[in-house]
Amino acid sequence: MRFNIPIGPQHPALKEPISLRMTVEGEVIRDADLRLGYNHRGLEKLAEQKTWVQNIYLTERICGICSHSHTTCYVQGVEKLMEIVPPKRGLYIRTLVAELERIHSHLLWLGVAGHEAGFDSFFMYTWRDREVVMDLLEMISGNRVHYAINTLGGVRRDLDEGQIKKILDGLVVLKERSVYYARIGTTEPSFVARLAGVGYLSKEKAMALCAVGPTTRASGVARDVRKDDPYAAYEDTSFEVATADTCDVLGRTVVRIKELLSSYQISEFLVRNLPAGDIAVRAPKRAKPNEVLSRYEAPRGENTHYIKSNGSDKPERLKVRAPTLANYAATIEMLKNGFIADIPLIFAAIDPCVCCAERTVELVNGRTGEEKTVRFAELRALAAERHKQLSTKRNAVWPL
Amino acid sequence: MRVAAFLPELLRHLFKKPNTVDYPFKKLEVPPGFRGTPFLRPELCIACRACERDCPAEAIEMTLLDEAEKKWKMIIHNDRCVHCAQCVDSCPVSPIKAMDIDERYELADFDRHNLKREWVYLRAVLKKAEPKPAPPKTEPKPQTGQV
Amino acid sequence: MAALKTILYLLVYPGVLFLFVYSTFCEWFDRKVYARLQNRMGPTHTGRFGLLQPVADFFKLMAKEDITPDLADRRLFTLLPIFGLAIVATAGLLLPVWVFDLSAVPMISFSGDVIVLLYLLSLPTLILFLAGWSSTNPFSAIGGTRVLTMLFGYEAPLFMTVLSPAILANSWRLSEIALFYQHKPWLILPNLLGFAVALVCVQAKLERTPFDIPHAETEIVGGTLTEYSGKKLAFFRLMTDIEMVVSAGLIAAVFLGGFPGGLWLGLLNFVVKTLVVIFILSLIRALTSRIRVDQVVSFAWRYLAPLAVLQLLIVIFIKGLLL
Amino acid sequence: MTDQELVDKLKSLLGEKIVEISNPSLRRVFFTVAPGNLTASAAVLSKDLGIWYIATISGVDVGDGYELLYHFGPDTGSLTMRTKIPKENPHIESLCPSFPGAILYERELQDMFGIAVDHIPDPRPLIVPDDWPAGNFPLRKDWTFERPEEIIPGGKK
Repeated sequence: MRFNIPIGPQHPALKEPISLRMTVEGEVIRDADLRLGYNHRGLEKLAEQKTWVQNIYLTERICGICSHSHTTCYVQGVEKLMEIVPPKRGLYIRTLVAELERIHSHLLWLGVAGHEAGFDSFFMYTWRDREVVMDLLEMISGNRVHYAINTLGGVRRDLDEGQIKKILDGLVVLKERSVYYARIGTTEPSFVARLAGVGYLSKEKAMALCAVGPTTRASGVARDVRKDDPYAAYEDTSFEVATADTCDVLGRTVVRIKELLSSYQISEFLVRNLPAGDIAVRAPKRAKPNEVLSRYEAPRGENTHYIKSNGSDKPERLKVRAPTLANYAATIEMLKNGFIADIPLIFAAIDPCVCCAERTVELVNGRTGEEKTVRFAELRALAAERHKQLSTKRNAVWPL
Repeated sequence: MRVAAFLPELLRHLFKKPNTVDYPFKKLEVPPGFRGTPFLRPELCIACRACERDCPAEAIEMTLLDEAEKKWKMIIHNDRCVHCAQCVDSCPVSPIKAMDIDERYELADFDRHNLKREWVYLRAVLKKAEPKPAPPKTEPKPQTGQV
Repeated sequence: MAALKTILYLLVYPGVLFLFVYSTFCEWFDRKVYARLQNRMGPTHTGRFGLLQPVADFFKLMAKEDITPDLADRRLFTLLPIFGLAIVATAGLLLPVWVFDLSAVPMISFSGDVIVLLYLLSLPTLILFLAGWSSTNPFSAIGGTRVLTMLFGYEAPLFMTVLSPAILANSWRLSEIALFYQHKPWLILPNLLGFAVALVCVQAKLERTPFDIPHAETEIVGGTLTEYSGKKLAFFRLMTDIEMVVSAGLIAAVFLGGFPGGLWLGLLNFVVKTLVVIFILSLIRALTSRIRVDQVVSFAWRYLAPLAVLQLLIVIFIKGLLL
Repeated sequence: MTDQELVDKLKSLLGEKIVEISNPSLRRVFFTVAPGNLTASAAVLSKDLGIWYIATISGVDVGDGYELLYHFGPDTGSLTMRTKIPKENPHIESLCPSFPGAILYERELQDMFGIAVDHIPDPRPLIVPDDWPAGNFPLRKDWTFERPEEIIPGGKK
């Protein structure tokens, strides 16, 4: 018996709205379809009406988890357009925040994977220890999520001795805990049974569908922008590109844990070898007409910004390609012939980052199976109508 | 593969103090330099409008009330503010910034109108020769708390 | 007088009221232990130590809007939670804690009540399946089929392990089984393997991690209970809580030597032993991740069923040689 | 492979298909082809140069036409293929035969610029809702929007 089940736009496994339509046969998925746009905020259009400085904070709000990656990608592109070179200390701090962000994002992912697999204790413990790196980031930048440490020409805040000591102490704790979680995550039988062999994506398919980040690296493709196209301070650091060849969710977990460990190594190097000097140079208000392609290895994969300037204080065009979009085609491929129970894990394994803004909902008429898209105002009218028909009238008036 | 690999860690924490904070009843301390709520030191503001121009959320609104007196009004819309502190960076007054940010983070309110903060003031004039009058050490209260 | 006593027996102690109070307490205990194992606080604010939180949840749900899907069979949809609650409450009456006198109340304690209790504990599973199926929601339908699929996995091992102490005690009556082990406590030891298997099976019956597959919220939203809200959901939650108490009581009665000691001491025994069982169940819940439904069936038939058979063999061996 | 080698190789493989080629900074190569040569050039990139990764497709409204930039990712950095199509009846051939992963970006291009992609395997809208009014393509420069006045709910003014 075949039937359709909708995963999303609102579903407990999804933290952000996206619609996956699954055609299932018993417990097995036969076909999957994807629908985006539930959170389209018209950001690329909006960027054309904001100044270079304002756009830093706009790009920061593309995503909450990888807020630093989008600003860095944007800022280093604009710095090239404006022909300014940030000082070395600024670049080091920028890279340090980037690596700490990668640590927090991967720890978050570990917890989410545990939660999607119903392993809530793992989730609670990884997130408890993630607070260590969140506190470090808050101490460095003044905020937990939107660090806003980047500015055109460098960074906005400097590190002092006390902070450096705290970062080093925090890294020791995090490293020890990550090693422990790596052991738990790869030895607890019920958890491994959920990860191993699930969401198979062969190397050929991963390459054909242009997947990025840990998704491709778990399929054995050693591709990392930090290594291939070093930006910021990565030229000075040395690290291994983490790969796995199991091509499944377990491989993606292993890749992320390896990246965590290499991130601790990179952060420690950066903090210990922090060069002296300024943290930023002054940026001009305008940029000459030019174009630039900026790349950045976000925790979820390659992040690409194409920026075109026209000589004014606003960009002519800002094209943003977030890594999650690139992984969607591969996700559809991985979902096919999997189990319903594996949907959240496979979908979570690309570490999706969809971001939220509700615009429309789909209503399926139960009797006819007919679907229609309803705007929020219509939905409220429908709700009000139903409310009137209720036998027991409520007296309370909703304040909105 | 080890059955019950997590057991020692779980049992170890059974009688330990919980790591979570009983939030609305107990509060965590924020680190120094935390970006909370922006405020204005009206006696220092030279009305250059740099903060208004650079604010990404258009949360700062400045209007000239009286041309002759150089009387200005600034409204900070805290319901739009994204707490990026770009206004502090843009403010050219130094060493004490006219536009600054404090560490308050509990801004929730039932009415968005209560989140506006408003200052009516005369534009400060920068004096180059003599050193600045010692700015008040205490946090200046908003001049008009109510709207 | 006898009628009044019966009504008191059914409604107050050990009937609905006591079961309500004790099962909400057990839910609080389960939640608190689960939270403390995870280094969290758990319920804190409603009542002292948050003791009243499950009660508050129950009454909150009772006050919520109650929606029946257009396409669902309205009568079945409404009756199922009430049936479920009635069934587990009836099962609760059969526990040997309130029946300390073997000769009294023959309608509550009789030869073969362990079978009836097991049967009554199987019915909530069917109720959940029907609830999922009658909701006409794809998530509920999948949840319903998962309930049944799992039933085929854990039910046979559970029956075998619970019946093996009965075979050793040579009785099908719960209070007699308990009495037998009270007289010969060392005979509890050969049943330890069965105790472990029964704990895992009860965990599956109660649909708790690693077997919370029928209502795995990250996969199929609320599973069987997706469409339930308001009073009906409150009844289902209460049903699950009472089911947990009764299952824990059954395990304690069969494997841990019952609840000797008359009215008060017996009650104390009951509370302590069920809480021990519930603590172990919470520990299993915190220790594992949810597995897939096909893994449940293969796990049950590859490990649980052979172990249950082994337990039966041990019991028969001991009975033949020693007794 | 250095940038110069990549440029030389492109020149020898594509010949006069290349209208213009530049190497503005380290690991960034931009080259321009005519819209008619697009698929042929992409096939060369994927077959002869072994490039499998397409990062994205950027569309730019440049006034007298649409500029399309196909950002490829060879192992050595970034390679961008540029083409320009007129504003009247804009359409372009799909790159999916050579780069199956390009489909998401081509669908995005259709939604945002109204550029018809010929022979695309799945032409349904990806980002805009199904009832999006026809003929509205947000990233064209002539598409403007009115920001509605912000109404703050609440009692006081």
